[in-house]
Amino acid sequence: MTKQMFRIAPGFEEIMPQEYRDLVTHGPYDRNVGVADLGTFKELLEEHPLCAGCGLALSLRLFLASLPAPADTVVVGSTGCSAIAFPQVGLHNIHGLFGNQNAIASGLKRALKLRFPDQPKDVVVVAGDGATADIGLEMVMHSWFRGENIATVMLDNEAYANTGGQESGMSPRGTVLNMAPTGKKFEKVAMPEIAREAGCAYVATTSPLHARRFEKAIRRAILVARDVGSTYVQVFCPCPTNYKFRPDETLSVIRKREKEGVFQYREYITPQAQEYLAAVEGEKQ
Amino acid sequence: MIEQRVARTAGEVLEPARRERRFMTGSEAVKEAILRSNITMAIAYPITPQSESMHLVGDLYAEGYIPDYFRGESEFAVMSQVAGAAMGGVRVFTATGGPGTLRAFEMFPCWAGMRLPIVCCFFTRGVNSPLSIQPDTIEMAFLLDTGMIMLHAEGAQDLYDFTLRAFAIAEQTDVHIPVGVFADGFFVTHTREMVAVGPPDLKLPPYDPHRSPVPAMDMEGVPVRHMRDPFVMKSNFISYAAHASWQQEVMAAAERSRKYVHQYLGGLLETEDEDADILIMAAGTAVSQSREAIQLARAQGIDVGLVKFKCLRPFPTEEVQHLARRARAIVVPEFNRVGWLAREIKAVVDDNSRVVGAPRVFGGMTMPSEMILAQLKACVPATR
Amino acid sequence: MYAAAKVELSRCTGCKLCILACPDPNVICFLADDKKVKVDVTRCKGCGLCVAVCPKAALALEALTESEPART
Amino acid sequence: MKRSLIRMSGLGGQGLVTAAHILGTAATKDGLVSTVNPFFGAEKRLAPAESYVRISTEPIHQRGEVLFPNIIMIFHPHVITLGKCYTMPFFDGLQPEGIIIVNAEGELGIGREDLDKLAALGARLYSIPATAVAVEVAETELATNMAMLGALIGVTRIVTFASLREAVLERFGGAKFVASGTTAALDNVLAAKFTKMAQLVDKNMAVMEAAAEAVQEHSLAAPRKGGCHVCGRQG
Repeated sequence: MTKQMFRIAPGFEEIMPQEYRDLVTHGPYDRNVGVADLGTFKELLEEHPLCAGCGLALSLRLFLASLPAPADTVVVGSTGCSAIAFPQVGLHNIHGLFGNQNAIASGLKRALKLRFPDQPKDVVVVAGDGATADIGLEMVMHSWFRGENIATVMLDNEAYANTGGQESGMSPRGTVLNMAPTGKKFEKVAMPEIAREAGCAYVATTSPLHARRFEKAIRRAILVARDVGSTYVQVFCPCPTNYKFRPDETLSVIRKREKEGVFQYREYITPQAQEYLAAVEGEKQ
Repeated sequence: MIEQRVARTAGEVLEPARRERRFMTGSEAVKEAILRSNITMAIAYPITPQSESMHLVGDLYAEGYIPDYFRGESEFAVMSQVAGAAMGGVRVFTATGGPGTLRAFEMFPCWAGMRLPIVCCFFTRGVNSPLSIQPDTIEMAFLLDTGMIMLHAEGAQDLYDFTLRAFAIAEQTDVHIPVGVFADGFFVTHTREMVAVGPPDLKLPPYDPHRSPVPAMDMEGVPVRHMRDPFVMKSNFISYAAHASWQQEVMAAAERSRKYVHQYLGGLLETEDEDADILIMAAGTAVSQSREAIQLARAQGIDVGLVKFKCLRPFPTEEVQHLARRARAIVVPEFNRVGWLAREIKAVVDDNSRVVGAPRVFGGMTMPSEMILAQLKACVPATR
Repeated sequence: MYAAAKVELSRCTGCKLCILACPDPNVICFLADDKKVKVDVTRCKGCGLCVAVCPKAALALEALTESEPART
Repeated sequence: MKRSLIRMSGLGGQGLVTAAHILGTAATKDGLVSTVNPFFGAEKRLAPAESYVRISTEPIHQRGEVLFPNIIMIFHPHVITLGKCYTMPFFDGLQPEGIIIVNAEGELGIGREDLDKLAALGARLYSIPATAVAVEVAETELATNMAMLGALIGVTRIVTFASLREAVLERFGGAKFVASGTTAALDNVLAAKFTKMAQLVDKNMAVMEAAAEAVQEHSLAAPRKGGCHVCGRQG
């Protein structure tokens, strides 16, 4: 996309909403901005209805600021809290159904590859833990088996938050949630390991606590997906509403897990992806 | 691989100057249609009695006629994948049937709501437990209200023509909703008959995403608040009103397709002796069985005509009302237990006690013409 | 009764940690000339994450009053 | 209008689908109208399978199973003896003066009661040791279906040998044929047996011609010695 596309026709500036004008005058398209520049440009996400202190919302903000080419990025989402925020995102984004996000993204990416062979169009899946590890796992894994050129980002808030806090495959063992009234009986689904075994070229776990590290994982995942193969980033972003902590504790909850060693930052890169990243990251510097 | 030329108009492919007659199965007729359809992608998943058709589409990919083709992981996934591809702005094709249709079901209303001009063949078969792989059109009852246009092929010739023409109907700017092309499993897919096909070196003009009433999801257009269901995540009057009007718009798109169904299929239905005392109204294989029954009935002096439904959505309401006005009885033979076609007809005609929802055959049985004849005979005393 | 974050400008060093901790977009902006941050109180949901991360205790949650300036 | 409605009953793997395809193709090459369709369950070898061929001088509309055939071809004795068939008994629906051709060596396994019913219909019953002919002439029992077709021609001359030859060539001659996975696997076995396509076609034609000669009619009349099996009266 060129910025020309959404420029306001002369004479119509007055009737366009302020948010749109802001996006045109100082939005992130075609500008090399990142999370370090947050606060200095108009973000792609407009006011969203997610809860105060939402770790997922914070992750979405950081995610959108991390995109290597926002003007050519299409996001495929799924049912869940992130789907409530996505109608307010200044990108083409698709809400298909619950769980089929990686299937839709597979078809979309292939179509865009055929239509725009010389112009990278980044197709990124952003979905919750329920959509990724439970109801959509089959389609997530098969997109990886096929090596689709898409990045999959799981916003792991460890529950079905949008429907009122039910246990998901990513809830920690023992957690008492709706539909797990005596506590969850099994461990978090080992998604990073599954991703690696399923053939992902790049796998990372991260959290919004460390914004720069978060940005690096997202950028790497998207770049590797462009040319090497499927990639996966798992973002730990706790939910104050359903885990019943104060909204200002979201980041300290992550820090606590980090200290306990329960949550770890990990990165797995195939040699081919490593080589690719060395080339593109070297280019940048 | 035959060097293909893009036709100047769709009509060159849909109504070719010359046709070649070949002895082929319904599955092969699908292949022949897809060969001339200029699709960009096809995605497949096996299910009897559909599998052969998508094997053959796969062969077209291997030969270089289709740029991309793969096997998805389930029907739900495949229907999602073709949706993704269609949103990406390309012409796509897939096929399924029976349990596959039901497994994928959640996507069909989405296709319509997303205004995707996907063409999908449905090769009908039994879906209920106990398991059957045999012909049964019950899945069509479930699909009647998904928003898609529904065409029902009688035989392999229809299947070839309808599949090609489905693209022309689906992709009209004022329509732009999915078209399901239905054919009875085995009776059509596995039956070999003569089919007249156009020249293989000519294909449809390509799909133009810029003529779509909703933009392709390719970040080549204005991105702000750009979602196909933009307001439903809000809880206010305007969001409900937007959702409601969107649904009406999808229904209106189907209504607007009528003129194209007339243009490309010559009407939503076809008739033979429409002024007869008794009318058989049928779709799919039931039409074929009825044709034989009518010959037998006429030999016995029974005055019977035939109404063949080619298009079930939109439903030819006015046409049926007009045709029914003089008929003393309307016999509706069906290959399913629920009698959805009889239901549809009863809902629109005056004095619907004239509508006989029989015979009905299901569970993989065939429908002998004699069975329809018996039903026609039973109508005679009442009509004299 | 709503609360929003307020900045005590004299304490703000412009480290931007609050901007990276806020779950809502376009709430806290960075004033490049002053090297300080500014909160758009009409967008702030009052979660307090910025307050929690501020190393200089330059942010605090305050109740919004009726006379709060309308968003421009 | 002359119309032949043919029902082939046998077991999966015997080549009924292929036989029906070749017969229907040959009919169209003779300028007749034909439709062909198979009917089977979740396909596997040795399960019941049927194929239907309709041949006419006029358009054919009716689809699906042939319920009222005038020709029935039984590819395997189990159709009769074990009821591996979609109709019970195997000749259910046979039209008056219909024809039955059974692949059998020796006894056909048809009970007296059924023979009487066939006699009442004015049916003609034939047998052909199709598998034996196939093994003898083509050295493979996979040509049983060809022998069955040969027997049919021997009895009815429904299509010409010239058209059959063309149809066989088309079917095995490399043109892509839509076959189920199992049939495709059998095709490969065949291809390995006959390195040259022409040889395969010749062998198939030889099987058909031999079978056309070997087909034998069976009398449906009750054996004289026992007299009428219902009333016991002699003569």
